[in-house]
Amino acid sequence: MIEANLPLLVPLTFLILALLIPLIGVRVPGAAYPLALAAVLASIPMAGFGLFRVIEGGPVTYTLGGWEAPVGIELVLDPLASFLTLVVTVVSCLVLIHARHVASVEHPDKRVPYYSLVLLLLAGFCGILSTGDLFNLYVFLEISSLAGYGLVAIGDKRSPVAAYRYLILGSVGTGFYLLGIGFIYVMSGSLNMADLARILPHILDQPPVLSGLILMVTGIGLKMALFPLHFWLPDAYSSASSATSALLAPLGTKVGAYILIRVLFFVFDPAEVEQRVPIASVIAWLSAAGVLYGSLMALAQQELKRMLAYSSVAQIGYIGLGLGMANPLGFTGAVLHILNHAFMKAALFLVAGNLRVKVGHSNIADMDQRLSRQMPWSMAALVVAALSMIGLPPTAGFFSKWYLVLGGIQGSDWVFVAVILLGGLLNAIYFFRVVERVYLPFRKGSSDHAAADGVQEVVESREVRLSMLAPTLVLAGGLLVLGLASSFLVNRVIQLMIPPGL
Amino acid sequence: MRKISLIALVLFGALLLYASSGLPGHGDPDGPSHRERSRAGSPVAAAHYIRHAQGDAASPNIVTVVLADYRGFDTLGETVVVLTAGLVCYLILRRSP
Amino acid sequence: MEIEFIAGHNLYWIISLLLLVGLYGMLAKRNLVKKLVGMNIFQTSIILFYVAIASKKKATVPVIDAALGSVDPAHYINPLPHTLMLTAIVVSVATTGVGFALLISIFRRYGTLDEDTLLKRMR
Amino acid sequence: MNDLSTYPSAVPLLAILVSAASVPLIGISARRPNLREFWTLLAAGAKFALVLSLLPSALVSRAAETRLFQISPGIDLTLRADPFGVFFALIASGLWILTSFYSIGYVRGLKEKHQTRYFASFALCLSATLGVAFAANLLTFVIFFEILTISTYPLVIHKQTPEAIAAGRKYLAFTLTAGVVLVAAMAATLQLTGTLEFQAGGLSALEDLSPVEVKILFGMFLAGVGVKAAIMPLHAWLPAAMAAPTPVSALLHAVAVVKSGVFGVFRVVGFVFGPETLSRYGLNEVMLWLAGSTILLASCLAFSEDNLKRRLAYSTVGHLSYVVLGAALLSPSGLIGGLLHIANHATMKIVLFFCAGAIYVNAHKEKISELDGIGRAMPWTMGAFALASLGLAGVPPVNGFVSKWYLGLGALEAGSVAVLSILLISGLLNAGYFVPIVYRAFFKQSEKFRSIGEASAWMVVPLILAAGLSALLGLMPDRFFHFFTLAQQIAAQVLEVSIP
Amino acid sequence: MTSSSRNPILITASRLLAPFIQLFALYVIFHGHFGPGGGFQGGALLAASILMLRLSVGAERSELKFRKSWGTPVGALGAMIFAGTGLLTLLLGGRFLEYHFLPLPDLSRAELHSTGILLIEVGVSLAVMAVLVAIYDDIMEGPGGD
Repeated sequence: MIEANLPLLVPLTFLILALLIPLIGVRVPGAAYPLALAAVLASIPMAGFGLFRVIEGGPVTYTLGGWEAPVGIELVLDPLASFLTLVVTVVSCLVLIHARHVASVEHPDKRVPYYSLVLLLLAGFCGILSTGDLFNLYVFLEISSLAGYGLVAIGDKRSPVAAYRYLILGSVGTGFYLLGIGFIYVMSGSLNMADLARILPHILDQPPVLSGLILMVTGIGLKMALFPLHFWLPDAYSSASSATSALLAPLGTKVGAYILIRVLFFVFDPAEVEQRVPIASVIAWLSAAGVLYGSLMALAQQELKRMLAYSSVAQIGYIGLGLGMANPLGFTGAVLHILNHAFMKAALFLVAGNLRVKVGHSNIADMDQRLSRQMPWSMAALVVAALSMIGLPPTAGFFSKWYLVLGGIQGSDWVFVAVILLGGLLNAIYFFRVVERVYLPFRKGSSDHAAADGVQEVVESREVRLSMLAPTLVLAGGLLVLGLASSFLVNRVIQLMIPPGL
Repeated sequence: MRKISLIALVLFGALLLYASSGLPGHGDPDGPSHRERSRAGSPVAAAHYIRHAQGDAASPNIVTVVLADYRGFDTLGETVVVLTAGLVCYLILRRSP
Repeated sequence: MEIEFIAGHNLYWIISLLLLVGLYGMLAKRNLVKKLVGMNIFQTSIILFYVAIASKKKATVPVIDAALGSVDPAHYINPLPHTLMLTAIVVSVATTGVGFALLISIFRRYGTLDEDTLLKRMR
Repeated sequence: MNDLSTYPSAVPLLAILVSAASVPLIGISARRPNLREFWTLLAAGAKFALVLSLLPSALVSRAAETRLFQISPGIDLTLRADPFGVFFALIASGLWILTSFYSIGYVRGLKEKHQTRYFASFALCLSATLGVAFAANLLTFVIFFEILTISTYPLVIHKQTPEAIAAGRKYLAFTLTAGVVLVAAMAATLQLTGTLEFQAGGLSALEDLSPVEVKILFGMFLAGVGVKAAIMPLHAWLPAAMAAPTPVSALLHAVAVVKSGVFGVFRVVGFVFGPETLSRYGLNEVMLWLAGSTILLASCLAFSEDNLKRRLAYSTVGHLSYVVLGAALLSPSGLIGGLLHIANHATMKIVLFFCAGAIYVNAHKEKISELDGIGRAMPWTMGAFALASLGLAGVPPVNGFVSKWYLGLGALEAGSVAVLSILLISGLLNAGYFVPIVYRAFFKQSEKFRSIGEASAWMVVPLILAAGLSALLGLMPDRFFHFFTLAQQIAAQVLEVSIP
Repeated sequence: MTSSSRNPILITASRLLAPFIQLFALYVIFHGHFGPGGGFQGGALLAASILMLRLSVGAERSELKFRKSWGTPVGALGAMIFAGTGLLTLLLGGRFLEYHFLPLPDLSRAELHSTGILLIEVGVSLAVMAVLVAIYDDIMEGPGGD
């Protein structure tokens, strides 16, 4: 039974449990969190098994209601989808373990809708990942978007405004996507991705098809915060509650990137499209600008979560850059960076959450040396994740950038190579700024400080509880493991994802 | 910001005009989405629905059959969207009991 | 341009105009409610577009009618876009609902729905 | 003798891991300094023993190889103890033992803070250094190179004074940028040639490249490794990094980090590009001029420094370029001279830094102008200082003479009178900036240091041992560690000729 | 809605009208098989009838018909009926939403599909009704919460 319904399992698990939470939660609000945790815990082995099966036996398709595509809706679990499903489930599991305390501190009376929405968000993500139908993808996109707007809206005082802006721009994005599907549907008569991949080469020269593609890519670009369509992101991520931003920042934009890959590389043939409209090049150049812009803006931020949000813009730029290069190595780098960035950003946002819970703020200017003694493990995780963001070996970040650089050289795009490397240096500046704050004495008057520091002052530990610390450390440690395992991943998994058109 | 919006609007409008130049005429019964077979030879869903809906689900209303049967999963998603909206309003607005 | 082309496409142009109006409202209006209205116009015009592409000359609504004899796709308009739009309408309603919920929450906190004033008060 | 055969062995990996494994041990025994220092010493001893066990096979051109998992398609994380690697590993791990003893005396003498962090970072640095030494391909090399960069940072900023923090920033700015350039160069090499494996005599696939490509690649590589090798104008971080505690300067800024840089230069020259390619495009000329001008300029700058450690730092900059010069000569004796200078400069400079540290711990003096008469108070220390500084100036019988001699021979082999004259002038300059210190210490009278004596035995003994090593290596260059034989072998491999 | 605005005509009219609207809503739901209509439309009508009561007779008394706290659970229940139908077919050996695996004897394949459609339309209408009412209730709730 599990075998036969493999592509459906993960989204359905999330969906069913998301529906159960309000049903049971109306009597027993305390059940919300265990149910949510049960959902992610159950989904990890399913996703892992799915990935295993797909790697061993090739893509698995599932026709809903038994109606063969293109008549019915089809779910397709291919290496890319199953891999990202596993990433989503693992990261969300860790974040959710961490979230229990954060959520009970930040909004204790909203557990039922909160966890239900979290599961709906994940159901949306996993549905997007496994569907093989453009319109079905839109439906799941809307589920995840709506849940995302809601989750962003509970945070600090500004969060409803950020969520509203997110909603308006998100609706523009999904609207564009829907309109794009419309154009393509008129000309092809199909919504199924595999079917469209066969039809589109015949009709690629038609203006509506090309416009449809442009509209879809623009819409997806808005959802994944591709520069210059990123402006909703910094506010949304920085003012949302810590538990939410740790969930949305690593996963939300990545799923957007997945849609971009799906549409641009699997539904359309990138080489054929490029001859007519230089979409991939435009994405690559915009992403390159985004890398620099995001990094520079991150440099100017005074608040950790905001800095991380801008850094997300830059990191999405890396992913877009790899995709825009439209060659296998760049693609490999982009997919690997999706994985790595999910881990890095999750770890960093968890650290920011730890800080907010224990210190009450995450302003960079107010951090000082005591933090490294009070929260040694959280800060160690911060350092590892920062090293990975910068792209230093042996952390995971080095390897995705390595493939991106290789991709840039393969395509002789020297500008992109320079941008990738320069972005890494900018990352180094803004992360070492934080690391310095945390580990070194505050600069002002530090000479006498150093003298007074001769006696080791006893600082009481303020490290977070184990349920919050463990996920942080697992994510940070995962960065080292992923770095060492990157080649294995590339050979055994990512190699299988490379779209035929590249 | 306003200038950028205007530029975006102009670009969007131009794109729509460009697209509409290639669309089949309104109500053109020969549009690709109305045919029986697509350019690649696969069956086109719409014609299949019209032909088989009543036989498949004993219901003359093709839209209902498509909605609830052929593309029932979409509809499940749509119901969940509604529920999501309800939960979001609960999350944002409802005071603690 | 031929008359036939204009006659066959004027509907698309009207829809395009509506789309532009909606998008303008969403991007350029300073009042948050008007943005939401813009969003509704935008989404409704997408729905209009889908409904427009479903139409077929000399065809009727997609409810099988025995009076029309054997089932021939030429007799009925395309049911698929209609189905899709049922979903899209619901999505639009849901988004609007969430939007209003957010607006209420914003208004409770800041006492205004004008973007400029809001930005001032947020500082 | 030229062909390198390999055999699988875990020893290179173990040699790297032994100090990394000591890091957590050091960490958990933070509250028990004696146990913590025991771990350090144990790791240092074990490491040196492991490296030493690799020497016999390296001497007959049999390299132990650890092939780990793949890190990028077609590229394994491979460690290979080829003669060059063993050569460098011996120096680094051998001197780590001395430095460990010395460090214990130093940090305890100054009651430094963060001693645990200090020893842990130190151990990590040594792991990375051996990784650099044993790396069998560029990617492995770069990975360890970057780990070295990062693990050195806590040591540079150890004192946490504003100067130290500024120095740390400068250090990171230079080395991270260099790392980025190196990654780009490496990626380009992989794309253009399809391999990153080090190959004595250079990668053969480079011949297919256009001259422009080769030149740009070489420029990027040189910039990438040149920062750590402190080739001017990329040297500015090194004097700044003297804000670190003295043992750090001694080992890292005289041995591990900077020598990794010149090691990298040698790897790039001999094992990536190869003498043939370099001389075909005249690239070694560029290196010659860069190195030559660095030698002269650094010596001049050393004159103007009153701070002892900074003067030593500029001296280091100059001497590193001797090595680069040796590599750039591309003649047998030049290469041997350059290689020997890696070892010889390491032993001598470590003595000098040890002395500077001993002076700082005991007399709290950093400026040369304040050292009048200190020789009377600390005769052993300043005696060793005198010996090492004479060696650096190239006076026989200290080992500096041997390497300079070979460098001179190499210059003659390459037919470059200019290089020879640079060597001579810089020898004089070296003498010029070291002799006054010795003179002040022993012959100027001052009452300042009446109350102090020698530093603790923890510091003086390693110092004298290192000085003795320098002298012995000068008299018998091939004794103990067969540095000379190794250098000969390496030169033969690189130049693909047999050297008698 | 303040109680002062209550008008007996409004209250009576709406209370009279509400059952008819609900009846019509049921008609719309079940007529979805044969003509325009279906779960969404019917659900919206059901919600309209309840909201009309909310507006006219006030929240307290209209809560007798539909409690505020029911909103999301009933919405989830509706969606659960839908998903449960699919799950049932899945557990009985078919695929998700493959209605002819429904455990009803004596029905032809097409009739089973027809039944399945009916089931999920009921689920959809419940969900839509409950959620629309819940959204209204949440929006109408007085200031507070923060």
